[in-house]
Amino acid sequence: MNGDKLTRAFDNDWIGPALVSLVAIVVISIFQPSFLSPFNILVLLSAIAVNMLIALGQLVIIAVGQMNLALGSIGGLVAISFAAMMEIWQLPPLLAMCGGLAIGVAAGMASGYVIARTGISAFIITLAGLQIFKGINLGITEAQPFYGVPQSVKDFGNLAMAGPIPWLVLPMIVAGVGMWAIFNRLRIGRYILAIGGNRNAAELSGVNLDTTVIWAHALSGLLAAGAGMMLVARLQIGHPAIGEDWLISSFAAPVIGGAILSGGHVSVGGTFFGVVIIAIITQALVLFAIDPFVVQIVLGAMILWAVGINRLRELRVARAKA
Amino acid sequence: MSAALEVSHASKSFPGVKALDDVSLTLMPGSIHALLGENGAGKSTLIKIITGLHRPDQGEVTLNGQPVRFANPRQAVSAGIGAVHQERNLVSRFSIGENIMLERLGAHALSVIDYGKLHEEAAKWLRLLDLYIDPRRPVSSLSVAQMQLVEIGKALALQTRVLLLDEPTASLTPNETQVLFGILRRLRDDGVAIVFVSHKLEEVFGLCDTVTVLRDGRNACAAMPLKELARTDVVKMMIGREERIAKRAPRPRATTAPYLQLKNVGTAAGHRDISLSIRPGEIIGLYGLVGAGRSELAKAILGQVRRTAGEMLVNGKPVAIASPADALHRHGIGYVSEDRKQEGLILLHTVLGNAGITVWRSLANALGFLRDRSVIDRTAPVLQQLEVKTPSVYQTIGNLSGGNQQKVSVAKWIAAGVKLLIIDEPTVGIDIKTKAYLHDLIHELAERGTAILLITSDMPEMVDVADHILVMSGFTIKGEVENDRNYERVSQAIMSFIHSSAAA
Amino acid sequence: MNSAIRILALSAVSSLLLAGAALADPQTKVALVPGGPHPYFSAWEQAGKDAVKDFGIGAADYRVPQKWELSQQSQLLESLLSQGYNSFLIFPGDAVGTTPVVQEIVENGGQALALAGCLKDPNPALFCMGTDVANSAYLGTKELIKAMGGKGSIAHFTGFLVDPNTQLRIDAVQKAADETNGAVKVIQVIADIDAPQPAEEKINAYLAAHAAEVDGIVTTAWVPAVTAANALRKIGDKRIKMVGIDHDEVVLKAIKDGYVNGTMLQNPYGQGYVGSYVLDKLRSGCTIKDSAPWAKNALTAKFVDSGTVFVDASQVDTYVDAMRGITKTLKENFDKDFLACK
Amino acid sequence: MSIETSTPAVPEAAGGTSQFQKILFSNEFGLVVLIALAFTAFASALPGFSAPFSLFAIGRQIGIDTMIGLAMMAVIVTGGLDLSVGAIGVSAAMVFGWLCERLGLPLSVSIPGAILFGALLGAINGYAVVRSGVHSFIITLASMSIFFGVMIFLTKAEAFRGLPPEVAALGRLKLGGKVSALLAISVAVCVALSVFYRYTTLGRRVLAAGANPRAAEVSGVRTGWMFIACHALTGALAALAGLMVTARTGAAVPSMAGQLGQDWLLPAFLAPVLGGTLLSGGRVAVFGTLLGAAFVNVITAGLLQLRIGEFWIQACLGLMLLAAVLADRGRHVILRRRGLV
Repeated sequence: MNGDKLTRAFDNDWIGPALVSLVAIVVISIFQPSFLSPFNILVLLSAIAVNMLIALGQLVIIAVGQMNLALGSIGGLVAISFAAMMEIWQLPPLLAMCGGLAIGVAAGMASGYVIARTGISAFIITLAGLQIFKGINLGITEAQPFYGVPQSVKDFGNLAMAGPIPWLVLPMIVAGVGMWAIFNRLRIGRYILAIGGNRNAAELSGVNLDTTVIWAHALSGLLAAGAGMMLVARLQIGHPAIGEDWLISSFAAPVIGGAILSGGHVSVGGTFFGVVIIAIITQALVLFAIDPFVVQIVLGAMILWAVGINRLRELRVARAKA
Repeated sequence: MSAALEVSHASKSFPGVKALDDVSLTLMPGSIHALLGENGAGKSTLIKIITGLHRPDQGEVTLNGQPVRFANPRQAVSAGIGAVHQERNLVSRFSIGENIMLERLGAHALSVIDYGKLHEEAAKWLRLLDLYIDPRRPVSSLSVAQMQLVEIGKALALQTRVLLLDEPTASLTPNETQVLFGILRRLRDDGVAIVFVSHKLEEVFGLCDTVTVLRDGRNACAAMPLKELARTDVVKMMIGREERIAKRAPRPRATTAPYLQLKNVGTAAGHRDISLSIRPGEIIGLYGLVGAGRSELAKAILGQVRRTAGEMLVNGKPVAIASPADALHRHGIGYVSEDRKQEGLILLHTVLGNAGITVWRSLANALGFLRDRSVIDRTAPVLQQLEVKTPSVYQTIGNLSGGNQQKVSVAKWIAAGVKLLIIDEPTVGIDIKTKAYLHDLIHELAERGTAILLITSDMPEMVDVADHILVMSGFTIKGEVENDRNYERVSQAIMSFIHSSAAA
Repeated sequence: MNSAIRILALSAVSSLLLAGAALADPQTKVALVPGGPHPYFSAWEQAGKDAVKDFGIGAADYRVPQKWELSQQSQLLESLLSQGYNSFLIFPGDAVGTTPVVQEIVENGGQALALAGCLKDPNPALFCMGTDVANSAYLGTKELIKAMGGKGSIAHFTGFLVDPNTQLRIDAVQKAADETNGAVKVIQVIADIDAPQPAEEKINAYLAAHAAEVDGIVTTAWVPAVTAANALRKIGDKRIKMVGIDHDEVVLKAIKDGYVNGTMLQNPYGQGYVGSYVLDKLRSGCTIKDSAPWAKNALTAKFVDSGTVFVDASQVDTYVDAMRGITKTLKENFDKDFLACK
Repeated sequence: MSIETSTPAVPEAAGGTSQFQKILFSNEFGLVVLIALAFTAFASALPGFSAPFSLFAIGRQIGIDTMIGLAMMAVIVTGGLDLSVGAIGVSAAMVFGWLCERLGLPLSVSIPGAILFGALLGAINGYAVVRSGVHSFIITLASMSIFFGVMIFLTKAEAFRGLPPEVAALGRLKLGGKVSALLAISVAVCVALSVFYRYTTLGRRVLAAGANPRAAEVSGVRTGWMFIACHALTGALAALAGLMVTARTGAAVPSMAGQLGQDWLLPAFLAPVLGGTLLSGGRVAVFGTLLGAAFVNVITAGLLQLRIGEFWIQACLGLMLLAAVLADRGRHVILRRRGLV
């Protein structure tokens, strides 16, 4: 196909964050040469792999013009269920994984269904969902982690596939390519973006709003489940606290990657480099022994900065057309 | 052959107002049918019925002879009734082709989209509309005219046989309008039935075959061929002749110093060289059709629209009003909004809460405390004088009739003792009795020395109430008419100003 | 309708009067309450059950707050007091923040002692029993320095800053290093990582960058010990020496495989078992001797060391006997020196 | 009515029946019944539940949750929300600790200082929301992590433990032998707020701006400043809540509201929404928030003491929030059907 298809595939949102992460890598490796050591790359890529699924989980909800506060607690619930299935019911890892993904999708569909049917703002429903799923998590684990994670799962979470590339990168690639395909090639992805872009136009064009919103939340649940189980593998423990700190980074990466919060425009590539930037900054702060909580300040500032830029871009487009 | 679309004896009423009363419209295939009518004539309600947003209380809608009942707009679209509204119904970040083919992206949720075939198919429709643009381009990069054509293309792709265009030429350049008309004529020849809704009479006469005019929710005429009508006949039908000729004597032009003066004012909304002055006790009328820029001018006076040129004087002193709060508390200027539900009132709150909103600040004691008692003392006399019928001042205002609501939205400014009151379309959707009552009230206010700027497109109301009339069109003042209450003369003078400007 | 409201109000008041007397329960009911969910305290549950079996205590229940959060622990303690528990073994969520709720327990006829972590004086607890964390950290660092051949640089991974013991451990490790007057330096202290996710991120990130400059690792908190042991196994060259803490099977296995030189055992089981015993005794007539030989630490003047022992590869299979031995001597000391019973 | 004219005067008070009926179906009455039922049920099942200490402890927690609920209510009035309530509360408490301990200022200075600091942070949120036009969810999501991050960075996550003894004493203070001083403070603030919303011009203008910003703006209300005032009030009330938690624990601890202050999100929404505050803005239920907090805490205390309910409390509270929100939607639909909204 001609050039147009190419430019459309690589929308220009990812170029900015890509450059920033490149510069960051170069600068840091100058001050700290061990930044590029194989072991460090392994650790960095593992963090990026997990956070990419978390960011994609929020991205698919931002695309439909909503927000998902329950992302973390769905991830946590799936994490402990995954570990429990392996420890208590002695299920083989693959079967437990399918069980985990099913739980994630079910939880996502439940909140999607309530949001779609009642028309109540996604914020409040997913806030209630956050508490309910976290409550179920605590009810099952009574705040005690599950230790019975089989060695095969532990290896998947920590060993390298080739050189410094960890196995965890596999699910990231599958999820990244999968979501890119959904957003750019599958009908459900275009319908999700259509609702986010112009809800009324979508409705008039025969897009079934309710089912599409439920689909979006199901995908979000699936991705949260994936991230939760990847963390169980990496931490080698089914810990009830998994997912508690996902909220901020799940918004920061997509927004840095050029996603429009009112919905309708997302960039999987941009989100990936958003995740890379956050991972680099988090690690840099540890390397330079800066207070770890500075990350929170930086993330908050980056959200405001990215939102501000998107807002300016919208105003410029609006003014150009008026 | 049977009518493509027929609305027969439709009636529709909302709480407090009867929007449509026994209205009919027949639309023959292969014809362009104009739908005309002033604000509040029920035009928008009829459009909503045709496009399936509302259902008529009585009467029925038939499509190609069969009666239909649309639960939602989607059903109307799939039944072949396409519509191009003012607000764009396109997904701006999608490509042109994808917008056109949004209906048929794929059989089921997970089907892969073949963009090659999709854009080829879309290009076919674009060529039909002489729009030679790459269908891959995102809609956000198009001009308004091009977007409109894409929407028409989208309707055609859905095998639309009935196409409704609502004010399509509002933001088009003259030659873009001609391009659009050429396409509409070609569609008409292909047998598509088109409903053309516009305020520009010269466009209607240039393009349409038949016309339906609505006034006060009823048919002024139904599907009359335009060939048999002159422009003035249509205008007469639109603005109607009020039997009750004004009984008020014309009032001599007051000679006191003007309270508000605008000197060749220009605004960001597009006003150019606006000059007017309003004296205390005087009622200045601002007549114009929808889109003439009258409400925007009012907003400019209140500081909600940025003033880019000229000067504004209050009591002879130049002022810069930053916000409605500034206008009210510093200069005593009030504004009765045309959009009662959104901008006029707070439906959730009580009558007292709405009537007193403008006086809270002045009634509060040093500490900012304020008891209902002092608010009631200030507002009850005004509510009583306006005969507002409400079970109590604590009644939620949303439960009151349209007429009573409008009385309260005027009462709050009277209670505030404003020196200049701008009233925008005061009697839209109001019953006849209350309408007459409001006219008397406006006169009474003027008698008591309040300067009034009356914005309306209801000709009889203008002639009955205003002392001096400014005619506005296309964001500029076209001319002034002294009001000697002679309906015939004054309405002709106004009409000539409006049409002269349009033709120029 | 009004009458219905009146009936409801009356029934509420009457139940109030009726239940007033529930609190004075003759039987000893002990509650073992940690600061939040953490593997270290799981031994308390078994200790409580054994104490009930061995000493015929009314009840000795292990109750865990849902989160490592001060108000959660306070809310649980208040609830337990209302449920009729009259004796409390508490790991303070905060050296000062837990004092008010202990004050309320004492004011309402209960008794409490700080376990495995101390409250800052003055405080209403009877006394504080736990590992002499400073001494344990000091001994552990000494062992590490010995294993490192007396020179090099140490990284210290420790627990929550909110945990009263953390600061004591940081100072103790620094003291041990200073005694080598320069030969051994503490080049990095990473705190606030006593949970799997932060531990994983911070320790791996640090080792990834600084493994070359580090010769020895001392960990004075359960989870960092496990994560560091796994990290050293991943690096695999056994160059970096490490002394861990507590008895997680990952750490013990790493000791066997030679990746970790040894671990400083604490005695959570003994703390829970002997603590329940002492509280039961105090409710059945015994009192604390004025001449009790209290030890002292940075937080409190009434401290009892529940014992610590360094376990290296040789004793790693027999560490359970060592712990049981310490518990037995601890109980005997209490009977002999601390309790005066009629 | 002084002016005797022919037309009938507009009656002021509503007719007899509808006034009582209004109370009967009001949210507050429903909560009172629920609280009474739950209390008697738990009191009969659990001997220790209605003991003086238990009531005191529940009362104190009600006081704290009410204050957190009031803080969120003050911004829900504008139709927006504030995720940084917890972060502001903790930051204000740490500033209080810094003023008392590090600078040694008397309580009479450090308490108002902390509250003003909270109001300042709230005002910053408000200004950012009004100026940027971006939804308050995103602005306060970002400010949540910025405020918390800066606080932790400056305090090095160290708690202030050397506070004057009066602070911890206040936390344990029993007024009249049974009622916790913190609950009394919250009730007093409720009274003040209901007077504010009902009897001051600022309060009425805030309600008007929240119910219909465009109509209020055209009627001479500076809606921009009203929203900033609401966010500032939220900040001040959050600071007060932070001080109450500090009084309860006797120390200003950075983790009092959990990671980034997110632990406060549930009580912050649960109490006002249960109490009848409309999420779409324009209507407050001040005492409803108090009753909402009371209902939540009676249930929580009961489940905690029932042993079986211990770990299922959070799930139960989540379901309660969902039920309250569905009820709020139901109420909204009724209002719309009667053309009120």
